Amino acid sequence: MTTNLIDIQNADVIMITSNMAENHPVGFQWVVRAKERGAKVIHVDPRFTRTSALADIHVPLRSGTNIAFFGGLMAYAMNNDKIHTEYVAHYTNASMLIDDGFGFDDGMFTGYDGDAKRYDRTTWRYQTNPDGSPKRDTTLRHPRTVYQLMKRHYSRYTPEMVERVCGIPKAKFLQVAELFCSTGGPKKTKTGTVVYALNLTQHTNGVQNIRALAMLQLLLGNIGLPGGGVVALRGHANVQGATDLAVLYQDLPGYMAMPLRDVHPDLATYLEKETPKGGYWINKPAFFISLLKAWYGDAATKANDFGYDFIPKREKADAYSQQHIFVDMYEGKIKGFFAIGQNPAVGNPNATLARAALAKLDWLVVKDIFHTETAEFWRAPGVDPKSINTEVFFFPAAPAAEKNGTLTNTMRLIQWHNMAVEPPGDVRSDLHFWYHLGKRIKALYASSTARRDQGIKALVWDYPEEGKHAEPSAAHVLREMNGYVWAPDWKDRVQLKSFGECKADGTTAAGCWIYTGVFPDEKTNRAASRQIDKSGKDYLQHGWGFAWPANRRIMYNRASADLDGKPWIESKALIQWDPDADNGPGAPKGKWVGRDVPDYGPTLAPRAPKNAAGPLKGVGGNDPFIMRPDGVAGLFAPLVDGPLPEHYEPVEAPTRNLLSKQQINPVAKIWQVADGRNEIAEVGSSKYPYVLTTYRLTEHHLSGVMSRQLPWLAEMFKSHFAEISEELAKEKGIRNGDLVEVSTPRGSIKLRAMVTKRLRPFTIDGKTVHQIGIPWHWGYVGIAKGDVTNDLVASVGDPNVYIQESKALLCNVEKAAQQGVA
Amino acid sequence: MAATMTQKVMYTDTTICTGCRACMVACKQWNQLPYEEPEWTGGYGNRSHFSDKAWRFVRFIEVDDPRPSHKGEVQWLMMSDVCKHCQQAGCLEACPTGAIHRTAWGTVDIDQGICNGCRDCVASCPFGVIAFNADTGRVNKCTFCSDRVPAGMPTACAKTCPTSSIRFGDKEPMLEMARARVKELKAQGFERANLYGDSDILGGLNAFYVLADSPSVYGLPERPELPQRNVNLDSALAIASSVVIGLAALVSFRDQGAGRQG
Amino acid sequence: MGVVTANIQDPHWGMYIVWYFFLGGIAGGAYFTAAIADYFGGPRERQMAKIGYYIAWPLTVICGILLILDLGTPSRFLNMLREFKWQSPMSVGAWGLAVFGAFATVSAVLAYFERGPMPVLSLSEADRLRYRRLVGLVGTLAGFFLASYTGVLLGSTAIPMWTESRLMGALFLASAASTGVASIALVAWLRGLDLGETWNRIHRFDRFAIVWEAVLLAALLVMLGGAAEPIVSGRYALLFWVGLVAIGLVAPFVLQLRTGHHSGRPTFALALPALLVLVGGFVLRYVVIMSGPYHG
Amino acid sequence: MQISRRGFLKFSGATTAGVAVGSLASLGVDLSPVVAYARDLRIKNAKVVPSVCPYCAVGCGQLVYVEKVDGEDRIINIEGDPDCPHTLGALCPKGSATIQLSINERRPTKCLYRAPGSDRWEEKPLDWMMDQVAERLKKTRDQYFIETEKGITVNRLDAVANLGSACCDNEECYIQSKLLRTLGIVYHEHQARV
Repeated sequence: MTTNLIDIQNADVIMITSNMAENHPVGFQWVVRAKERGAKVIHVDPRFTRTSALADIHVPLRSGTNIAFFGGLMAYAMNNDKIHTEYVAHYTNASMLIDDGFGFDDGMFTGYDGDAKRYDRTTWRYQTNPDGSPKRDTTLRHPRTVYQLMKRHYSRYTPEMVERVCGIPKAKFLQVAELFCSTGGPKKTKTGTVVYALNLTQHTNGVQNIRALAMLQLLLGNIGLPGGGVVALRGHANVQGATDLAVLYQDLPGYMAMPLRDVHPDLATYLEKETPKGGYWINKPAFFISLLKAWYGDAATKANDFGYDFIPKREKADAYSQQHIFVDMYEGKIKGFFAIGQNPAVGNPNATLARAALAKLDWLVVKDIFHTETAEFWRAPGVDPKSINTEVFFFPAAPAAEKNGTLTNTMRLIQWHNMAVEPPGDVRSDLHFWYHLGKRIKALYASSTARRDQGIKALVWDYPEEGKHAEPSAAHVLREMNGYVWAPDWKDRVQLKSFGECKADGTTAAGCWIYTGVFPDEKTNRAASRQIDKSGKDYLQHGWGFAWPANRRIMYNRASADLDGKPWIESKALIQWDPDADNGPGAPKGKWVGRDVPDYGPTLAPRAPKNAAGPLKGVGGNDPFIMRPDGVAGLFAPLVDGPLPEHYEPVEAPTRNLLSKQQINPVAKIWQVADGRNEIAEVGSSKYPYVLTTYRLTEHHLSGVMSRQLPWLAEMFKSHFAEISEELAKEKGIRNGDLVEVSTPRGSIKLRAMVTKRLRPFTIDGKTVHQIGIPWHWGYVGIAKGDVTNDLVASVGDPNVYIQESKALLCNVEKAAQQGVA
Repeated sequence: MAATMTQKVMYTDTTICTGCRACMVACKQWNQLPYEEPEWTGGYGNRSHFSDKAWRFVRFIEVDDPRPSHKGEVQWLMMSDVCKHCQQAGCLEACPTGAIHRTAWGTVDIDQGICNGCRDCVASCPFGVIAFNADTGRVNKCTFCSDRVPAGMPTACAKTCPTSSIRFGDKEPMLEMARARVKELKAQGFERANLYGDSDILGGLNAFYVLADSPSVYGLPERPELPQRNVNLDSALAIASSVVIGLAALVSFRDQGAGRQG
Repeated sequence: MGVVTANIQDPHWGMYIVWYFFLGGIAGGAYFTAAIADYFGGPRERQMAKIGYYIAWPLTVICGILLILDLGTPSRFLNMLREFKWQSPMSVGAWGLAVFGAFATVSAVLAYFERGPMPVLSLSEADRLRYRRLVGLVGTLAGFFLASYTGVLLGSTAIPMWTESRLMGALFLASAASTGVASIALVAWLRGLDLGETWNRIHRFDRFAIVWEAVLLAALLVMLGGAAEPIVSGRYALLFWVGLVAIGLVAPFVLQLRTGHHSGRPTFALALPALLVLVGGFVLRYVVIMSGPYHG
Repeated sequence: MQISRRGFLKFSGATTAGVAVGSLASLGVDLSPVVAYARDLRIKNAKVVPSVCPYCAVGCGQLVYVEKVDGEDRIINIEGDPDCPHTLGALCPKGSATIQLSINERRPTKCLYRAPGSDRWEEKPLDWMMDQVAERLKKTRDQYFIETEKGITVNRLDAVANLGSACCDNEECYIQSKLLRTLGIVYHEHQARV
């Protein structure tokens, strides 16, 4: 998230698109505080949820039509003088001119290659000046400006169209548009924030959904200001951290690309391709080589590309994601599998495929706090254990209270937790597992002279062991992530204080450059800091934990001030330029001061020309988005599926696309899986006529391992259920509490019907469309047991990140034989 | 310490309750209450009664939005129900042993060492709060965290409540807050918003509520009364009946022939 | 889903309590009937009074045992006597039972040692009779209390059917009188005692008690209105109309009228209405206790 | 109305429904007034350890209360940390139940092994398990490792996949990335998307 939960209280309008009250209840208190201060809350959700109950306006929207809705809002803002003109003109690329070759026609952007099902993106670029800089018209009038292109693009997203596509009555849409866009305008006086979670991401246009809402926020000038920003809510305790530390197929720690064979054959090419010409990422070589140094130490030398080849190279970009794993596993490509704190037998889309794939493994290692469906897949209902030859190793895992370490929360806040007690029996931390596995592997390869094994031998694996279980020191791992001046021994390693100290010459080691500063000297663990300011001056509480980067609590905060460095809104000041600030003898006066760590060159004056060199090369005095090569936010951004978000229907939809003849995202990923394990319902299917959306509940946690095994939580929601409108229930003769069978082309599940007036049918293009909702926490192990909702979900994905479409699919529901109702 | 304490209350603003049920779990956690088989309520609730193992539970109520401005829309009311710690407490009056007592900070608690399990309190609570515990043969209910409060800690439920729907504090300021909140809600169109538990109800509830709609919508009695109000009248009528029967017996058995002897 | 209903907890008062209410009523009723007859009646009534005392004393003991069984642990009954709470019928009742027990004991002892040598106290036979009748007269009040307080106790709960019924104590008293006298009649029949003219007095009194009970019951149902649903038309309706109204009130009344004047040794025709009255008294307690907490 | 013992004595002899009061003190009943009842704070001797809720990503500060029970440290209470600025001491139901992650009879505390075709788990020593996994990993790596493709060093192992976890600590994530990437593993994911 760009902002901070605490800061939500400063918003004047809050648009929640997730189910925040249910899934992030404690964070939701800041929405309640904002309401108490007079803020209005809009909740956009297909269902009326516990979030809707506390909202001023509930906007029911058919699942899978978010871009139509956001597009409609953008069109409303642009057509009704609601954009924050100066912000848009100077802080975004709205004023850039786009190549004349770029165009859009009936749902397709230029450059589509129908055979390869991909876009050639060469025309999706700026027109450039002779010096290579983009051509710009800050009046935004030039027809080739991004702004004018956007205006044309979204002119089709009229309130009437929004009503037809999303099922939101026009009057309600206009009410919402007027309310939310009241936070914009040339003379902006308010701020608004937008909250999202997997409601937007789990679609075949998931990334474009997020882009759309970010663009709306940019048009209204809401990014970087108190009470503004984008609130991204993550589901697990450490989704943010696991992503930062790149337990992800496409990344290395600190958001650096995992090398691709054909693009990055060697270090020089990697750095050349991956390092932009401007913006803060020009320092990537320092971060990347520091990473290699942290991993391979003295074995990482200039002569061997700092051990670049010790890291594998991906064969191609379209591979290795979670969904790829199970398709490939099912095809027999994968022999061994670790599921460490994850339960794909329940959590994976198309979970029947996932369980069938597990049966094809030679060996499976599961580590979790409780027994999981994944660990027990060989004796799942209907499975004959004798037929399964997979060896399974189950290791009991320790919860946070039984180990030291850090978790990075949804606002990038790194917080340390202490081991309160030793874990019981043979329970160990995952750190213990990986560390001791690494030690064993290193021992097994100790005598190898093969080239391919040299990385293992070089691997720096020197974390001190503590206590009776030889637990590796988490503090030392964190110190390595923070980085230090390279030395072979811990006693000689001097911690880096900021990532600015990272070097590209092999003298520094840093395991995750964005975390630098969390452990600035060997005695100071800022993640464990628990200082609070009670004076009210530091409302963002910089003394509590450490937020990456550089303990910054609100990102892009330079954008909270105008072109002269003064706050856009006096009451919403965050940082501002103090022209008289003394920077020491000989240095020019002036610096950024205020309530947060400036996300900017601390002495880079407003209106200063672009830096020609230095760590902020290419960034000038009015370029608040310093990670971008051009310093401005990208309204126009060439993703693999288009530079502007465009509405397409979900892969399974009850209606044709009303906005263009292109039914679905033309580059969406749809896996071909053997044995008919990924059948897709046709558009407007009569066999599967209802929209299905899946979601979570407050009282359970993801695949249920950490909730369905806990008596107090299992007791809260024991029976698996499907929420069904009264109208549909009447049509199908279903009563509240009946056992029903919900089916999709992938499978069917039985569960209880919860008939409720909180779900209502939509009117889509004049036709009634029913929608049902099913939470997905249940499985066959635990106190609370039930069928696996993800058995219904298809193996389809967003083309940028391969996230599945579990928020919008088609299903059928029928009353089942009333036996065994739990 | 306890003797000098001011009156403590819990003020629950149901209009900011998200029904997350953290209060239920926190109560179970602090008071170490075990699992109990839930019931299917047809909605998100997992029970519709208090029990010896559930001293708090959240009621989920789906209704038509009470605001005229939201006519035709659904509203989902949630309310975390608990012992009201009445100023005039039926359970306390009924208790023959003195196990149920008023604490120094004004709440009603049960001394498990004294309770003998007669269950008169169970029948005497107009809110159905007290429940019989078959394992101990005694009765249980919310203690108002009578171990935490004297130590200066808020009740476990109030402390954990994410939105501060449940607040713990001194009576007067809390009541002020609640009254102001009712005004606010009325201004927002909740015409039937009310403070449930001011001095008009059982002399004042020490766990009081701001409701968006009428009490009965939440399953609360509109005008609960102290059950023991009946004792005097019922006794008088019983005495009258005794007199009638006594006279009848006298007339029936009077020794008319011999007159009174000895 | 929709508007939820008010919830009142079930106190789980089961058969121990039903029997306690029933037997406590008999004890109280038998005692006060006996004591009044003893004091105001002639010598023939003294024999009947002795039966009443002999019934009251063991039943009191059984009542105590029932309460202890209901509480689970014997020592817990003593907790009832830690305090005396005027507004708590449970508290007053516990004390009342203890007090009644004292009277019943003294009366039973004095009845037993009516004639002949008496241990410990050396009272003359005449004194014994005088004290017995005086103790009985005062103890009558305790008998009235025991016979009726259980109804007052129900009325002071929050259970809708009970809390709306102002006449439960009065009704229980009437029922206690008729079951008390019926039990005396039954014991007399079992022992084949010739009570002579007293039989007619017993019948007169019993008929009156039945009528009075019926009047109170009718008044109660009117007062309860809809709250009486469980017993008049709901789950317990059959038991109520057949077990109580038909068998417990109408039948014994009619039978007694048909029996007419009687004296001398008892016959089964005398015992039958008594038996029916006892059935009715039990059904009354059972139906009232069970139906109160019953929801729809 | 609560009657004190003094008040009660005043009522002696009075009746409404016929109670005459004799002395029951002779029965050995303790009639002393109820003593003021105060329960002990069960955490008053506990050690307090700062922690972080392991459920969602709000990252609520927690306080873990630890007490020695039978000579061993045992968690006796977990509640929100009132100082935590973004949560102010609150926890949701999951956070409030955190103690049952540790204190839970359903919790396995031994390593389990399931042989091919078997219908049951077998308890195994931790060291044996670690050795077995290291051996399997090496064997699979040695058999399926790809050193070069199209003349480019790729050092890749396609035959082993890892699903790490957003439930793991940063340190755990970091060293698994470090180890597994070095072994050549490219199927390396966590549940950011599911």
